[in-house]
Amino acid sequence: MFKKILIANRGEIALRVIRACRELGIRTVAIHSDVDAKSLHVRYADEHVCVGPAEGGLSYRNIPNVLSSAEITGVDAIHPGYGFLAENAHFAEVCESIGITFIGPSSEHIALLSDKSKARAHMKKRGIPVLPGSEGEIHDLKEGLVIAKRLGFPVIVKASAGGGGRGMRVVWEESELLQALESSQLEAQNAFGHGGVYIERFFEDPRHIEFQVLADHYGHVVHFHERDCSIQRRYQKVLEESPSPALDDALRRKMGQAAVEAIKSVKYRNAGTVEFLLDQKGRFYFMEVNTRIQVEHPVTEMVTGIDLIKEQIRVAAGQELPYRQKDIHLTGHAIECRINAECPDKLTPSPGTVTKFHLPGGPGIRVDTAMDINGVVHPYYDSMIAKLIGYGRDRQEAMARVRRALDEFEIEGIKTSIPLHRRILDNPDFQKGPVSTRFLDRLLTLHST
Amino acid sequence: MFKKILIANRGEIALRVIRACRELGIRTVAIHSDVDAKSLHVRYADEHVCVGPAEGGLSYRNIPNVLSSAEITGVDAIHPGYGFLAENAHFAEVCESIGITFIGPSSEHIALLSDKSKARAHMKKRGIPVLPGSEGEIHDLKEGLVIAKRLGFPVIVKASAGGGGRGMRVVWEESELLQALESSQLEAQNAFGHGGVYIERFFEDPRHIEFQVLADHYGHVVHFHERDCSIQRRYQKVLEESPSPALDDALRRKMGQAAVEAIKSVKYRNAGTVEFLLDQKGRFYFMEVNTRIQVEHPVTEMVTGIDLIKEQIRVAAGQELPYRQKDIHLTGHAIECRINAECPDKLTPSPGTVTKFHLPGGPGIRVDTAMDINGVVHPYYDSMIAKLIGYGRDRQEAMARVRRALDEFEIEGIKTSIPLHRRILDNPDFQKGPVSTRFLDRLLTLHST
Amino acid sequence: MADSSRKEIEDLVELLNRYHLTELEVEKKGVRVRVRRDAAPAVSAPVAEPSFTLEAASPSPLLHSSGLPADLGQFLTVSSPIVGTFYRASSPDASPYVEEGDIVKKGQVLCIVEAMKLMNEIEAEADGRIVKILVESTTPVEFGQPLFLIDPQVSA
Amino acid sequence: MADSSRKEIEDLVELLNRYHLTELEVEKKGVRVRVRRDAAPAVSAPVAEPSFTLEAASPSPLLHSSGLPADLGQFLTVSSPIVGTFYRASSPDASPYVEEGDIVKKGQVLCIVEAMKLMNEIEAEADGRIVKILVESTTPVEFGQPLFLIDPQVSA
Repeated sequence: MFKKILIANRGEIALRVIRACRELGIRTVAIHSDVDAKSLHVRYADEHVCVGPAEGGLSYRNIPNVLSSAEITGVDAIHPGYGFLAENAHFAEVCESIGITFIGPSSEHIALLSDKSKARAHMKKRGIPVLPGSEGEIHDLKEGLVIAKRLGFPVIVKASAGGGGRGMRVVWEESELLQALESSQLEAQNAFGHGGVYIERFFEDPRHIEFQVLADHYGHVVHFHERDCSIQRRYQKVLEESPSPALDDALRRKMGQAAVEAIKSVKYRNAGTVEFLLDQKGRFYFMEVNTRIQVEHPVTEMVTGIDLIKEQIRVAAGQELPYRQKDIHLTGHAIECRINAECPDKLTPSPGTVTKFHLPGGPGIRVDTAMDINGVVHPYYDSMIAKLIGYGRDRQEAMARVRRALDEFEIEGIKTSIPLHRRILDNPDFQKGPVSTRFLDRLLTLHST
Repeated sequence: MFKKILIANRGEIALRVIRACRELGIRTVAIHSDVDAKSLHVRYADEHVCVGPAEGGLSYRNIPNVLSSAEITGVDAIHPGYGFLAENAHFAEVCESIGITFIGPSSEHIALLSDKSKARAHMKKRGIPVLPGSEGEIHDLKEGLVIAKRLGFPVIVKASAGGGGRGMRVVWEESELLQALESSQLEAQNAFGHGGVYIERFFEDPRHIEFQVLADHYGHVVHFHERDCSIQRRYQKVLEESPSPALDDALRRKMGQAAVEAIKSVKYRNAGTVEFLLDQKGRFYFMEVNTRIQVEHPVTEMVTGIDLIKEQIRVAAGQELPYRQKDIHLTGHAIECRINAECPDKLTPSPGTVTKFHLPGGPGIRVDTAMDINGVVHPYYDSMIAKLIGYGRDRQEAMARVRRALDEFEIEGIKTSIPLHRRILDNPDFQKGPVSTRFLDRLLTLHST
Repeated sequence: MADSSRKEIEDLVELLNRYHLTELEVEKKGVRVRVRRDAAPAVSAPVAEPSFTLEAASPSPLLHSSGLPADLGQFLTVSSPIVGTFYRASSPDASPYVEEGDIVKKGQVLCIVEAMKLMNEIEAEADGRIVKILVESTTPVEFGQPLFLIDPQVSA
Repeated sequence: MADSSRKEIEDLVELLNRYHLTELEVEKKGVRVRVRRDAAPAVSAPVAEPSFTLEAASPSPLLHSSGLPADLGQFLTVSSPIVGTFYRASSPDASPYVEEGDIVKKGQVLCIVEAMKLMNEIEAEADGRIVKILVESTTPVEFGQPLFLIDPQVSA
């Protein structure tokens, strides 16, 4: 097992990894930018190194300084968390080359799976259902029309280099296709410097279902069932839960098998997430593999009782998985609310100093946060300041616990997304069961008109 | 179901009940003494009534004021928590007479079971093993000698009216018995105004094992397995865990059956705890029934996934238990540390104002507390300010999590028992497994010499 | 207590402060103000912030500064010693025990606080004039809640 | 940073304060001290509390108040722009680039910070005299850690 691990991250995930290390008896090194010198992840680490000024590119993403920190502190391994360097194949490669274990998949896996068209082609070849669409980019209207007709309208035009919803156009009928192709290409060219677009079938009310997987170095792969991440605002996950109210046991088994197959087919190792789109008819399609631990991993930990960060570390240290698929059980229900520092109902972040920070507690409540009273929300970083996770025997109890914990959670000095979560939990459609990825945007549109 | 519940308590247990009520959609009324006006249990209740000055006897134990508060706020039920009026048969009786549900057993059950000699006689008649000893009080040396010889030395002389260790004498051989009887009688007479004593077999290294039970109004009784409360300091519980490292499945089943039988034999209802003494040879003896929810109930909630306070409320409202014994499973391991405001290694309380209160968090950690920054520890009440509960897949993980959470828990302005808990968790004997109720006193004696 | 009543109590506190109370402690959002004047006569002031939150309770007609005599620091507060329901009269048909402006004797019954069907008579602790009745009849009251202001310097 | 080093930095701060810095902000355990003197020249002071906790790091021989010239406010701090290991010489056998008391020119190499097997030369940002070398050779340094104090008013 490792003796000392450097955590190449900040905020709640850095603290999460420190907690796992403490429980395993492993020493920790925190890195931090100069403005983060007093952060909790620094306070709770055994050692800490300042790696640069506030901007992430000059500090947390600064590969030479991060690796120098690892060298001068003599760590065996680096945990990248999520974001920053977590899916940087080059960083993983350099770690490998200097003999420091990157706690995650190999650099080759990151490279393969971060190229979405490559990953899609690979999975399709293996017989895993992928979203129906064009094979590569579309070059003219005629080509687009053939594919769109084959798929059936509505279709969606997407930028190859896209992200965050930009360069996307939904096309409801044939006559709209030309304009959609042109405006999408133009927007993509302006936004990403590459105007290539492709076409996929458009699903009006899809659900975002993802499976947590873990693979050791000996070919063993298990999944930890699903997370439903359909509550999104402008393509950003807001609230996640496990199990999904949209799945029954048969579908859960089928999707779980597909997830394991996807992971096995690339000889993946360590933790990963296989994301699927689930349509209203219960058909699922592979979207992508996230080659990192995810923000929403705690809901899986709550319902399976397994500490995924500790498992990541054990697997990276070469330990064999101590269980098989049949040993992984879903018990109860968990819901996670991402608490962001932001003005409610808007997307604008709310940086500032936290003057009051009273955590909720009691049965079934877990809070993952590196925020504290007098803590500062910096404009340089992600605005998520806490994750509130509620666990109960069933969805009803999990909802009730999260709801009362939101009322207990008192944060002053900054605005937060707590009111948004109250609205979601008080919504009858959400309470009833499965909703689509468009649920929240519709709810907010209704509100603003 | 009830519409509104008054919580006749303060501190963490009052907040615990408020949380359960919120999750059930029941309105809450807090009562408080004048010095507690700003306590968290007051802040989080829907309504609150000041019932008297600081001293508990004039406020939280003031039956007329508590019941008037219930009347003027129009509640359906009263939850007594633990301590104060929780085991006051008269209070339960008055509640019954004015048509307010007392969330707990009937006044008759409280009366029967709070008289330890009656309860002992009752259980013995039913074939439940009780501690070997005299039938009632000992009046002279001759009578004592007969019994002591029958029991075999060592024996213990106890005051009938005793408590907290006073009036107790361990007798190792025949020649010591006379002096022990006399001094015990004298001490009991001085301390309690009643000099009656009796004799029991003395167990040198017993374990304190208790079973949580729940009975509805329809004759259904289930137990939620055991709690090991052997970590005590001068007869006060300090740290509790479930399951007990001293029990195997066969013994667990046997003791659980005895606990259910004890409860069924008196037609008990609502939550209760059957306490047993377990000797080094795996023999167990009924000690008493606690007719209330207990401080240490969270460890049972963690390993069974069942919210005992909500169950208490449901059962009191006349609902049938929705599960049977076979549905109650033990999963994982939980440890609770009672965090007291006290000077470490001493028993002296440490009242004052809390100037920093940083809660631990992350996976497997639950904190039940009504303390907060700027909160005041009053000298009038119990010194317990928080319960830190750690849950893990096994005892090893639970210990590791509690241990790291103790390091995260930052409290300033008062002294706490956190260092004491660190010492317990770092002790190899404790880490290895079962210890006796004398473990902690021995540990502290070693330290002080 | 309703917000409007709370506001009025704060006005009262301000006035008490102005008119030379022996001791006054106000704590709010971490700021504690403590005023003391040792030469003045002892006054029983409410010790804790009244925190009764019965939604059914209508705002008590607490005193307004405009209607107050100048020497407020001299007044005695009669507080409820128990939790119950405040009645100004012995029965719905009877006339109230006292009205504002009445001169009362020490030991005279001022009101009833009913608790558990028992009628508890609350008596004046000193001779004086009823300056203000702070709670409406049939209103629930908690321990320590101020009921009357009495001016002890005016006696029959 | 080891406790003894931290203590010395606090001494330094105290001195800087005594000798008329334009601005100084010290925050510790909720107490914030801010000192400002507008007439003095700008000085680059360490912005963040040095927080390096390498156990292996021996206490740096930071300046002692006794050895300091009076006009401390005038000094420039040369900080490490990267994370790495500080070397005063180009090789174990070579003599150090500079010694305390040396006069240096802007652009002159003062030390090496080695990171990932690369030797990064750190140069003087201004002409002046080396007043103090704050870190021992072969010691790890973090971003922003002060390495030298230079008195820019003394030049060759």
